[in-house]
Amino acid sequence: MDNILEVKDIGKTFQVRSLLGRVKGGVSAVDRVSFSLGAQGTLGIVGESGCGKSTLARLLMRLIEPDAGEVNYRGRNVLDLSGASLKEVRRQLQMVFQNPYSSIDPKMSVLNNVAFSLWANGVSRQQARKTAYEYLDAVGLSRTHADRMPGSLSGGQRQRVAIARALVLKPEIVIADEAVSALDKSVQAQVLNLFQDLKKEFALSLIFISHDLHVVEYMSDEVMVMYLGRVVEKGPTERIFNHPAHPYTRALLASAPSLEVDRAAGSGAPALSGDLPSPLNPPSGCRFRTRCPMATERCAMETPELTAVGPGHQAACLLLKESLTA
Amino acid sequence: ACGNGNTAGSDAGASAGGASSGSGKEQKLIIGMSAANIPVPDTYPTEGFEGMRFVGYQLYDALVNWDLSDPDQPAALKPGLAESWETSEADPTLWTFHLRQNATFHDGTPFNADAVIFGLDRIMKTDFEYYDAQIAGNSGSGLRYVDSYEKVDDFTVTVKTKGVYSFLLYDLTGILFGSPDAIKTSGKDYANHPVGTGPFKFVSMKLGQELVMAKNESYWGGAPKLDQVILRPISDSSARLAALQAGEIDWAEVPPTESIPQLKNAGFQIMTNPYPHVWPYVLNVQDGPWKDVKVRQAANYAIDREGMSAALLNGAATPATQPMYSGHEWYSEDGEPYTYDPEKAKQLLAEAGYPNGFSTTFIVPTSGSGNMWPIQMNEYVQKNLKAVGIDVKIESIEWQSLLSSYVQGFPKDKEVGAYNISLPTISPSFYSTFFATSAIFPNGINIGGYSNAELDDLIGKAMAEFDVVKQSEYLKQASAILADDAPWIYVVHDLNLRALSPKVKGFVQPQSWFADLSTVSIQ
Amino acid sequence: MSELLTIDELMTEFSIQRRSVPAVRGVSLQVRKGKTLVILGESGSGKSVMLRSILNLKPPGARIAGSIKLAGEELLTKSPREMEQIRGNRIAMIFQDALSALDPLYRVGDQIAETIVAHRKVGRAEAKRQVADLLGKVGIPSPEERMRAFPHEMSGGMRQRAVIAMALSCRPDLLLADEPTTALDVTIQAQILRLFKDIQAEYGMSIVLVTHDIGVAAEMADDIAVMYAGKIVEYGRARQILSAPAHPYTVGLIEATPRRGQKGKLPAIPGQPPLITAMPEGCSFASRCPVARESCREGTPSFTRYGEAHEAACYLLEEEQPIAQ
Amino acid sequence: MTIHATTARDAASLRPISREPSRVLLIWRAFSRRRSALIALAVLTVIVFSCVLAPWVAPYGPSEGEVTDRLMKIGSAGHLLGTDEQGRDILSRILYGGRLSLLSGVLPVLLSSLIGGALGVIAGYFGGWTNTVIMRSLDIVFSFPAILLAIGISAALGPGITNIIISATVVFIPPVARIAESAAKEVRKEEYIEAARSSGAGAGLIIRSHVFRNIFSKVFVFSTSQIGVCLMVASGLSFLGLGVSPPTPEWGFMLNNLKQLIFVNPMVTIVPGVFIFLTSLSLNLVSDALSDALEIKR
Amino acid sequence: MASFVLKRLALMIPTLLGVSIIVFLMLKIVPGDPVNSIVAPDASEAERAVVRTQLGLDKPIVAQYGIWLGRVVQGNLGDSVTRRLPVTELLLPALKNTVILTAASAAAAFVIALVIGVYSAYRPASRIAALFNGLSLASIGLPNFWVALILIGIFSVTLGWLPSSGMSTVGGGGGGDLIKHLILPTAATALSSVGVLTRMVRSTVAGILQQDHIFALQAKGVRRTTILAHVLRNGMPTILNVTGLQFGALLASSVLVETVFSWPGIGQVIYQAIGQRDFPVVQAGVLVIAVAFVLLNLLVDAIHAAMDPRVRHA
Ligand SMILES: Nc1ncnc2c1ncn2[C@@H]1O[C@H](COP(=O)(O)OP(=O)(O)OP(=O)(O)O)[C@@H](O)[C@H]1O
Ligand SMILES: Nc1ncnc2c1ncn2[C@@H]1O[C@H](COP(=O)(O)OP(=O)(O)OP(=O)(O)O)[C@@H](O)[C@H]1O
Ligand SMILES: [Mg+2]
Ligand SMILES: [Mg+2]
Repeated sequence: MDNILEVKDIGKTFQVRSLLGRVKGGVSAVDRVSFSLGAQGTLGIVGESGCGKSTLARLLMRLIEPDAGEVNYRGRNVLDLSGASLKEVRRQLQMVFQNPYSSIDPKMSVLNNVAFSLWANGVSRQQARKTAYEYLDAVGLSRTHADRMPGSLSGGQRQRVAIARALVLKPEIVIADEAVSALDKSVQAQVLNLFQDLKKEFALSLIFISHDLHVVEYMSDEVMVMYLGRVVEKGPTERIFNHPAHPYTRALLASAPSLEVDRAAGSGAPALSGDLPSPLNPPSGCRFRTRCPMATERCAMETPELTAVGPGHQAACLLLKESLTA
Repeated sequence: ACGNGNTAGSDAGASAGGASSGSGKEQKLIIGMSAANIPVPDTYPTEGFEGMRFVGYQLYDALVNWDLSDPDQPAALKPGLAESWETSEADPTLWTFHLRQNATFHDGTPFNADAVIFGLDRIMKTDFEYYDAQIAGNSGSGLRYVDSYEKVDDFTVTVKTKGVYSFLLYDLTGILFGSPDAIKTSGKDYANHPVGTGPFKFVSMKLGQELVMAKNESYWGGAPKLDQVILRPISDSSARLAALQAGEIDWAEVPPTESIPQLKNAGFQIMTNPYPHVWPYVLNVQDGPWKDVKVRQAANYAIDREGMSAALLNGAATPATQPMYSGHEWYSEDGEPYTYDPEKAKQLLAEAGYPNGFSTTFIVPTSGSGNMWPIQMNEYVQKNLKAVGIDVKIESIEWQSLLSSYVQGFPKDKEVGAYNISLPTISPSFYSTFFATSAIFPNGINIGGYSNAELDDLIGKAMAEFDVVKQSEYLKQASAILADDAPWIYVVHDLNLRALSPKVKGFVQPQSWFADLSTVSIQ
Repeated sequence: MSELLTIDELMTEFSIQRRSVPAVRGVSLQVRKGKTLVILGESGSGKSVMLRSILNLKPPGARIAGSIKLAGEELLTKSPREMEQIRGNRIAMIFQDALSALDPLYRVGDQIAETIVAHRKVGRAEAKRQVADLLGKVGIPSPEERMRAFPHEMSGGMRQRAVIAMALSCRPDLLLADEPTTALDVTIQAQILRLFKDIQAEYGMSIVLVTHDIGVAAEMADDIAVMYAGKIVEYGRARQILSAPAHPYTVGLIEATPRRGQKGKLPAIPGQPPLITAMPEGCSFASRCPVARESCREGTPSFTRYGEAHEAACYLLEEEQPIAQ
Repeated sequence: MTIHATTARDAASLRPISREPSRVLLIWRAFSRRRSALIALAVLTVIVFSCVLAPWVAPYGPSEGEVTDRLMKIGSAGHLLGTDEQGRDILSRILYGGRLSLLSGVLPVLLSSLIGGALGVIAGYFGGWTNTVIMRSLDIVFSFPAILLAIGISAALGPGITNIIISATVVFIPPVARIAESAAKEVRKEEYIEAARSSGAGAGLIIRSHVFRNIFSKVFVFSTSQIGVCLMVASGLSFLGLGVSPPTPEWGFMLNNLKQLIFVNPMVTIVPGVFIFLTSLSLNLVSDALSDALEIKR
Repeated sequence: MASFVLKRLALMIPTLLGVSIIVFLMLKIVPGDPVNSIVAPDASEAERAVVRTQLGLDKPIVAQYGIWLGRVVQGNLGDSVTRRLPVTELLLPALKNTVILTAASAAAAFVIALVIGVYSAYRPASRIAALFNGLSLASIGLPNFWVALILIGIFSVTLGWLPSSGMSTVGGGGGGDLIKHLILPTAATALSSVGVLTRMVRSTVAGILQQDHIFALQAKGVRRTTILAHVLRNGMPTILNVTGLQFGALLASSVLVETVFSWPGIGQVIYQAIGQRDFPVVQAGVLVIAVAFVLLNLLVDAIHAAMDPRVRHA
């Protein structure tokens, strides 16, 4: 499996300004994140709210400009491109957003919402509509839906429209940023199935962002766990879920409620105490140390790097290194 | 009955007029002015002629005053702070004024030649310590012909004019004298503590609200009957009417003409009298259709002056066919008698080569003192002219803008046939400023460019003539020419409408802009 | 009597565009003393409306009918004054979104004290002390300081703790919690759920917990009521429902949730729930039900009882047809 | 392309939703549920139509009449609403005058909505410096109380209906721009804008096809509510003598002319006032109902 | 809090500068020469030129602006051309009078709107609310100068209850007298604001009543008065904000009402000064009003910040 997307050390710090426009500080939203995405593979990204998942997605799309790093799509650094060639590459990366109520334009018909992407790329109105019909069909929306305004669609249907809109440009990579989080469980399953089907149908590579561990596990081949803008662990799904290396990953898994009737809350590893620290002023060293049940003094001094803990499996924890070297 | 009104505690009046709020005790007159603010009581008050009327001539005197006692003839000049004057036979440009010896300022300082020189220096001598540029700007035109002046003795002053100029006395009515002491001590603040020689003394003022004046017991012309005169600025005519009807004021300047019958019925006194003032259109006679005297006469024949005066203005104006009104000594019986004769107008137009009429633009004011009800009146004229084929487009602008634009002459970039402007005609210099060839724009404000050698000659003669009767004769002839030549469309003379509460007694409506409050009393 | 709260044929109608639209359509339930009832259902199924109806909280124009008995006392006939005495005192409520449930302009401590002062005859100082106690109890560090914070100055988990402290302030018999963890991250959710368990153990109160997350239900519930389109479709002991669901909807819901290690296709429930303004005839689930028949589109299925405390409303169960899993 | 994913079948079995009525019809339904709004709309329609059709429906010409017939009472034979100070039929003048009055109420709002809307959208969409420059400049204009600004502009440009329209337009730009700006800012945050950007659409296209559409109803509702206000500002300016040239009738101008008569012949004076009032009330009622129908909270 | 206000003040400076430039330029493009309102109509060009120089009108525009601004910053607003008084002496009393009238109107409008608005938000379906809604809409549609005249006609001329003009009885004064004179102008001025404010209060309060924390309050079992207090406090920033804007509108519309009631306020002074091309007065007057408006908004912001911790800490 060859990689079609290689991301190297990408980072973004948002400047926070005061009323008078002075820079008060920076939110390190994404910090030196690297990963690669195999052709037709699915990379799952999990993490708590505010850990930089969406920012990462937007950086890949160049919806916001990164401070550092590279995004290599089929060997070309997207960040170096501009103008027509950027537009060309951008078509290959499309995104499906979280909120079904804001992800499609409520004042445009369903069909035009989908066709818009094509107009923006210079396709004639007529042709765009025709193509849009086909894609709506592909996501399971009939012609009767096509002429309606989104107001009368349910959340699940809206997400289908959003997916159709992303696909209509024939991208190679689709980034789904919490695309099912807002949906009801019964509908969520429909959309997850749709993703699976379309992925095969269109030979897509998928970056699947979610805070729901079960969903990520179900969807992904590889998983990347983020905490406060940094990658703490990544590797094949099975390994991550069955042999989590990083204390944070373990805590996440333990916290997720399961369907096993008799498992009492927090009966696995101890649930994490405390809250996420402010990203404006992240902890020194290992960012997780303030909530880590095993943290030592060293964790405050040194920033852990990702190190291999198994085949294709890396984690960023000083304690692991110790246990490995020991 | 008025006589004992002055004495405090007249119990006879109290029972009779309980409702008239102790008028027997206090002689207080409240005047609703049409100005939006109270006039600043310096020696040249603000708010135009209304300021002069209610503040200037109440607080101050000029060397020469207006005689406002006879309602049956136009106000004449009478001695003011100067008891008498003469010009020398040898040098008609040298005037000698003999000052009144019994006049004192309200602050007790005497009035004398020094005060006159001080007052004149204040507006003539730019390097004088108390020179006041603004007062000078305001009164400048009154001293335009004055070349120099000099104190002869404590009560004699001489003035030298720049040429033979018999109109000087009229000009001097606008130069008022304040107490040099007061001006020196108050400095810039003088307007808040004005001191004159007039029949009333300044008491207090609240900007925008009221100005209170009190009787000057020791007025050289005899103390007025009123104890207090209070001025209130009420610019909106309906509001003035309401205040009068509600009893908040005793005297309302120009109430809505429409209210005359109603006010009369309610017992209010409606005061009207002709006075030297005219409401005309100043025509552009230099080019365009108005160059032709026939066209100008036609327009003058086309206007239904009676309809406007009687119906539209409810009798608050009289028809005007020349600058002066019938009854004024400068009015001429020989001038063209402009009746309402549309047929004749059409005929004249046809003769002039405009059988189908023409169109033109008039610039008119939207309001302004002396303009009465300008928009309505202009609409009326517009309709009259339209009836004979003259299609008038009215461009209405605000009064001050109109004045600004008037003195800049007729616009060059567009056709304007006339300016509608209301003008006082109290001084004979009126003839020279508006009609003399020498005053044609840009040398003066004869902006229409009217020129008539015969008229110029008559004006010259009048200016050099010191005999009032002969002078009037020249001016009368000038009036006749102005009627025949019709450089203006004469429309109406305003009648100086005012309404007085029934309890105001003794007021005589003079044939003048000004008003004598010293005879007024409250019953 | 082991039931603390008994709801019978509860019906809540809104007036939408001058039409009376029922959002809760005849719900009957019991809440056992000291136990947790979880109400499970999709968005819009009427969970929140039902919960608010228990406290007789309704927008203008809404109508509540049926019977709600708290320890035998009928609540629906009580006067507004009497209800004020019950709310926050005997029954407390926790709202879905802790941020919007707190008044942003008041200090958190003052908002908690408000409840105490409303129901207990205590002075300000005493109320303050109690607030600090409560905040400590729900696990907020340095409560003395934290009570002076404004809601926006607290993190999501902290706010939810504060809201819980507020609900506990009068030691209610019954705690109504409307999706108290939906807006929170999993790690925080785990903390809060544990807190619920701890306080229940300490205070012995009954809890009604609303959620759409079966995982949460599995962790928390003694009893479960599954709600669909304004009705309870299945009700019973948690263990029974989760291990052997009876109603096709419950079955679908459980299966549509991905489990650990699950691959392949998810058995999704097709379609979506009906709108309350356009309720179909018959069983409201019929149009999405994989085993529905023509007859399901008429009438209303009644409850069929399973064992000791498990019932479900489905025609097929009435006919004792096994439901294919 | 023929794909038949299984999920497509799932979706096909979605509960069929009957084809619902168009948006316009829905809005109309919600709107017409209010009786007051319907009445107001009817009144407005009658006023607007009879004014537009004045030459055909007015009993007299706008400047016809003899001064001898002046100030006839309301209900006089042949003069339903009486005659004015020149003896002209008031009803006819109201109808003719309505054309300018309505124009001076509608046109500035229309123009300011276009200009202010565009400025607001640009400021709101681009944010940053663009926003600062545009919005701060408008703040400056907004710092001048509206009527004063209008008086100032009218005084500067001279009287006349064109100048009233210009000054009223200037006066109404900042509030519209504010509405548009805040709406555009909101819209800017929506995910469909990001989606559009990621599909490669430029700012121009996004503004044209997404932003305008989505702020339209807010601006529209605000604007309709401003027509009444604008009518009043315009007539206020006319009232101060900054308006039309005679003999052209216009309501504020008529009111100004007849003002002198208010304590003499009040009924005649009241007519133009009543028309200004009726029109602006109807406009407000309509706009109010419209905003509810469009489900916009103000 | 103090730093909040200071920062806001700093942000106002560009706005104020812009305002001053507009004020200055506005008068420059007004046709008509201020000289004309000083000299006699028949004055010669030479006479005019003298006055023009005295007024500094012969300098280049930028220099005129610089000189003007420099003096303004020092509090010297110049002298009135036509009234020969320092502008401050003319404007400050007038401003005070306008503020009295405007504040009375704003306060009246605010109180009435609050009561009616809150009532109709609580009882949206009631007949009284519908009536109030109709009335407030109607009041928005009433031209206030026209209402002013009608009020005078009824209450002064016909009934004789209240004075028709001015702000004090001649020679009189005192609080009672002022209040008597205030009633009609206040009513005429406040009218349209009552409508706008009522509707705004209603929609704001209705919005707050929908919010979860109000439900939460109810669920806590606190008194209804306590809930009302929460509702009002939450609504107050919005309500005050709009009241502040209305205050500006009232300030502006005072021109019309002041004329009708001969209220010696700044509107009249400015209007008259525009007519007379009294540049210094117009410039200063408009500047003063604009600054007052900006400061008012600052005040509203400050109150908002004082009431809302989220804003304060932003
Ligand atoms: N435009 C921005 N300006 C400043 N800070 C930002 C901006 N966008 C995001 N952030 C901050 O960056 C951090 C990461 O945000 P991001 O939205 O990427 O998180 P996330 O993992 O997607 O969270 P969620 O699960 O809530 O969507 C957060 O602390 C957020 O506040
Ligand atoms: N005030 C109201 N007026 C009209 N309809 C309402 C009102 N409140 C709720 N509804 C409707 O009642 C139905 C049930 O709503 P409810 O909030 O109880 O759902 P829920 O099960 O709590 O959903 P969620 O999981 O999204 O919170 C919904 O269709 C909702 O639109
Ligand atoms: Mg995100
Ligand atoms: Mg809910």
